[in-house]
Amino acid sequence: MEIIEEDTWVCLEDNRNESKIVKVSEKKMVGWRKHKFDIGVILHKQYNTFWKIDKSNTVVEITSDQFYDNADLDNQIDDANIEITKTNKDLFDFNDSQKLTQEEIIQLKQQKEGEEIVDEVIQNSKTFEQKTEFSKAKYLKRKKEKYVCCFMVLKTTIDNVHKTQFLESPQKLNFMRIDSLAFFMQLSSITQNSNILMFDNANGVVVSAVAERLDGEGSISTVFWNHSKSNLRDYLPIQQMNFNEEILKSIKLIKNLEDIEKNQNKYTHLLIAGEFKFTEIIEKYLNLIAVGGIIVIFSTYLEKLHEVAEQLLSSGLCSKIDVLDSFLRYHQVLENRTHPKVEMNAFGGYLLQTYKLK
Amino acid sequence: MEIIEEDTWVCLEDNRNESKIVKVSEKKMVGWRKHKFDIGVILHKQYNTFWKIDKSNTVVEITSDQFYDNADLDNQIDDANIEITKTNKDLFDFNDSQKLTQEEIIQLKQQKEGEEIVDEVIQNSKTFEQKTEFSKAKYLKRKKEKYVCCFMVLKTTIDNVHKTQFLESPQKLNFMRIDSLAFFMQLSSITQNSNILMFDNANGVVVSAVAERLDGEGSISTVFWNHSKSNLRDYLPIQQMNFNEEILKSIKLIKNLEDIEKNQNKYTHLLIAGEFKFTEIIEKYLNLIAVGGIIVIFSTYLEKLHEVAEQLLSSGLCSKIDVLDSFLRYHQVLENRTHPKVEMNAFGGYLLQTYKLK
Amino acid sequence: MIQYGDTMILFEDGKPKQFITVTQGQTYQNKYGAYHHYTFLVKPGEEILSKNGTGPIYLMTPNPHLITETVPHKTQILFMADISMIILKLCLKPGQRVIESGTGSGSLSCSLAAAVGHKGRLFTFEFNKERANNGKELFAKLKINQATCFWRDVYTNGFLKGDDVENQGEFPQENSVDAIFLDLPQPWLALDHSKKMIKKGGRICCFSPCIEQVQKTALELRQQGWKNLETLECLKRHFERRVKQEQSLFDDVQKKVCTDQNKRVTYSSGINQAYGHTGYLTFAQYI
Amino acid sequence: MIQYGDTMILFEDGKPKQFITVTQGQTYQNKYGAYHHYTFLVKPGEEILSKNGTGPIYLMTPNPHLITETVPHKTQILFMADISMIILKLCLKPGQRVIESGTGSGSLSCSLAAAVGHKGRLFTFEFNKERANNGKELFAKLKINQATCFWRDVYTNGFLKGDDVENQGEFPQENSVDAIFLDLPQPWLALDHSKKMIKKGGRICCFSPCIEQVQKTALELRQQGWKNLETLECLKRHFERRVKQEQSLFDDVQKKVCTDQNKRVTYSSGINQAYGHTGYLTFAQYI
Repeated sequence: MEIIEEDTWVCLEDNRNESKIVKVSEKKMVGWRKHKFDIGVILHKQYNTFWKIDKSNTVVEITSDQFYDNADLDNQIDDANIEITKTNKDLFDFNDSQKLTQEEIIQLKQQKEGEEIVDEVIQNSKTFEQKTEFSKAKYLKRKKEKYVCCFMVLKTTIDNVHKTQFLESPQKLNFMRIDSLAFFMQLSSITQNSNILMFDNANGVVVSAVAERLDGEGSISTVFWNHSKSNLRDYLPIQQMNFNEEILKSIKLIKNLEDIEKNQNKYTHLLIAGEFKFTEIIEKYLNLIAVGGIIVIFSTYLEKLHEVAEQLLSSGLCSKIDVLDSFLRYHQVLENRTHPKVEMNAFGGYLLQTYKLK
Repeated sequence: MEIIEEDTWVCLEDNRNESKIVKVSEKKMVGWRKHKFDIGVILHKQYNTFWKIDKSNTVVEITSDQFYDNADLDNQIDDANIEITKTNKDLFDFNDSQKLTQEEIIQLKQQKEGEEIVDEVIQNSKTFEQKTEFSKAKYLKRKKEKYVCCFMVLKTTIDNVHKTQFLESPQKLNFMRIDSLAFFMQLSSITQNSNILMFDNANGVVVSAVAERLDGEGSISTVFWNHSKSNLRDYLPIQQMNFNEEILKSIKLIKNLEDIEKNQNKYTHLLIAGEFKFTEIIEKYLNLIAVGGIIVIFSTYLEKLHEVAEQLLSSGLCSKIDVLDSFLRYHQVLENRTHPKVEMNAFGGYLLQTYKLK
Repeated sequence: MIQYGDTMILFEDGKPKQFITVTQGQTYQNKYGAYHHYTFLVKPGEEILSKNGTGPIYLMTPNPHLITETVPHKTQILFMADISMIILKLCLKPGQRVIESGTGSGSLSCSLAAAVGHKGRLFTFEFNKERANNGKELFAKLKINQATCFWRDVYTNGFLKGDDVENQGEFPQENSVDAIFLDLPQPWLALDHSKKMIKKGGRICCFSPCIEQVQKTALELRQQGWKNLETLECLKRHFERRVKQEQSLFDDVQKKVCTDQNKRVTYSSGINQAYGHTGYLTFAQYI
Repeated sequence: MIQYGDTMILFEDGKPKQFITVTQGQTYQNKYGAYHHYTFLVKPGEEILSKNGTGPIYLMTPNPHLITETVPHKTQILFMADISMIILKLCLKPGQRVIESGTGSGSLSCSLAAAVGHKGRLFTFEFNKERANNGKELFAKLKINQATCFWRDVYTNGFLKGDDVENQGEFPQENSVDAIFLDLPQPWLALDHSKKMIKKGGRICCFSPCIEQVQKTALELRQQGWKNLETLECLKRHFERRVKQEQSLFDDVQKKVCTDQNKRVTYSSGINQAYGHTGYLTFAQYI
């Protein structure tokens, strides 16, 4: 059983399916969902455990059943009696007439536990009793989700580091959706001893994914957009991955662009994640890429990829230039209520991949 | 009961879900699926009937059951015993080792009826007996689809006229997928007394859809790409719709571009379907569009729509310029085998819509 | 020219905002100030300024697409992508007769009514009384005379004229309608009634959010002998333009020389918020 | 430098065509002529010409992405979109231990093996004997030493070492694997066995083409107490460049003046052929 050690970053995933990544240490205060609590409590405990923030803002351990009782996540069997309603509209209808004012609810929050607030809110709903059993169950889950704050503690992974960053601000990651990151990695085909030249404008998330795969057995020369002022520590995702020294050492931060050319060996990969001036990079550095090397570029703009595709093609050094995007949708799989999820990220960006030949 | 009259265009939809649109008249020979047959046989018969081409190339009426017995269309209950196989691969595995050579099969075709050929082909399959019951049933349907030629007779509609043209050559319709056509119509909001200026580069399919909706109560000034040499009769889709005189009269073919400006009233709609030089059209004709008028443009190229969007915006005469595309997928809905269809048209084009304001 | 009594769609900040019935003596108020209704008696689409001379608004003639974007809805409604496919794949033409159930917000009803035109007829049935009344009001307000809205439980009572005296107006006859649209949680319970109403060659469409509903519907349609079944889904995605200044990596470092300083490029990008699902559309033909 | 005995991927006409094992004394023949294998002893990616000095081919080092595009497959295989998501969402890292069933063409196996690296292990099980042998040969040829392929019916026999003597090599231990991938028609029949093998915190992914399979799998996963279920589908679409000459409507008419004659514009357009469906991926975590 692995234990949460001092100064490790962990991912907290809450009953609304939102997440926060924090560094755990003794008496470390954390602010989340309008609570301020000491996350140090989970130190030396196991991963994959469940916790609740009680009314005194103390973090206490709960069972997984208690956690899921307060979550309307799709990974639960919803055992409410489903009456199929007379119109489809009701399936998505969660309107409520609430007698409590916003101020009263704020007051309640300061005095009571999440579950007690939910009780009060329900007692003060004018429409609750008129709802079908299905709607009632759904309403209850929603209110619990809102007023009860509990979370599970997971190890950080590229998946949840990306998710946390992306939920906060997709712009910071150049709108690179998780499937685009997955495609980026697969198209890059990183292997042992890869010698990578990388331009990352996605806050270090892509560098982290590459570094994890490389596992210290190779090197990544990394240029960030604001390369003059940056330090590896400035990129939160890299910290959050809890990399060992070996991996951290494989990430060479390029502060002076002239250092790119000082590399002894040719680069096996040229990877660009985000809005750089691609044609400029290709012009300057294509000659530093080894024959047989791999080039992968992610961009929000199809036009920019086609511009660079033209440049690569006319260089005569590349064939099979693929430009692609992807479609990703999550599904709700529940008895009698299976359908693609209504919320969707409809735009994930575009990718270009090619090989350098000679 | 409506009867197929002389010189009416009808849609033949076959047991492979392909279609052909033909004009029916006495002793009219038609070539399809390597058969040549007299379609005049269906004259004065009812719509929505089923027919087979027998070995002497005669068209004979069959029942709907006989038709569906030879079709592997998804609208049939597949009552084969489904053994779930040991690997998912077999669900899509239709390889066959056939003892008959291609020449032998061609000979067979000249001598025998479709069903008899299927029997021979099955007897000469080395792998047929090793197949699961499910695979056998599927194999049989596929062979019947291939060697038996039957069809149903439907009235022509915009849907099947588009489908027939699109199957033949998506390029001719500028890759305008059926949903883009549907969106185009909905965004155009054609009503009685609309006075439409239209540029159609989709072989008349879009003009037909607009004319059908207008139902003769308004006018459509239509410019085709090769406008100097064209005549309404040159556009097959317009003929295929069997329009009455009133509707045909509402379509004013512009042969001389100067006639566009001679219209007495302002146009209520500016509709452009396909690859014209949009900015040129807007520059020349935006002033001919009435205040409150609707502008809809379809293109294969997003860049072109954004170019014209910029132009419209800077004219100060348009607000709420929407640029959109759509995702369309068909599903197979069969017991224990429900999934989106594997074949997909992944690209349907882009649309722009806006209103002229003042 | 807009007249008193006309119901129009009000564009504010470049977007459709609400229905407005132009009424003598009334005033419309927004953040830009007040607008006398008598200033509304212009052509649709003409600029109307507030008393302060600011905040241009526009009154537009309601059309099916704008109605969908404007109609008040508390719950899930059918949006443009589904509506477009429904109209096209039901092969609606002017002069035809259509049944719809339920009416809901009336968003689809207006599009169906427009597709069959003033010579056609739309019979729309709604289980919820309040929504049925809303539908009636909407048709009256927008002068959609070809549409009639009935308050009824169609599972039990079907589409023919019955004992329910509150329902006024012309009912559809047996074997007389060209198309039927069902947005019901259990469409299979209304298929018997539908079969009674549909013409030979006519088409049906069932909208269902969940795949289990689609499976049951398809099974029942096949058992009843409907042909040419097709299930599809259609999603819409919007794009926006972004004007970017192309920045060189080298400019940034040296902070001295700055190449292409004024090079602004327009790019297009998808908007990442969109509906990932509304429902499945299942079409069939009665042959 | 390429050596005799290396298995490489041969690029012909700019596309990956097949695996080729560089062998002393052999010759490769295509439409451009003959190529002696001794001319293959260059760096990967270097141009190799036929004896006639035409038809440049290239030998590339096999990598997971190229293997997927090259591996011979008679049946449906897992493609890049699904593989990418599987690797990422199973959170695979170098050094981990993974179970796969079935092996199929080995296309996914190579990606899984690459993700766990030379310090990790892949145990892959295949029901079909021929495919199991193909898998073994593929791993040997490509020197993927961290992968072991077993011929076994996992519904009945699970993943632990058993009586089947034909299966050589190291088997996985109970509670020892970090991730499990199931591409089986009835994955729910292998979940009991999977639970036995998975570490606490480990992840599973089930691939199924049909939604009914997904429903049964999800039900069984929940009943067995797996957490954080997620079902998704991922499709890939390609784009191409088209160079167009912008033609004016007016040029065309008058056929005299031709404006912007040489204005060529590059546009990008989606390619309309694509897979509309491969399967659903269902992920869960064992907590």
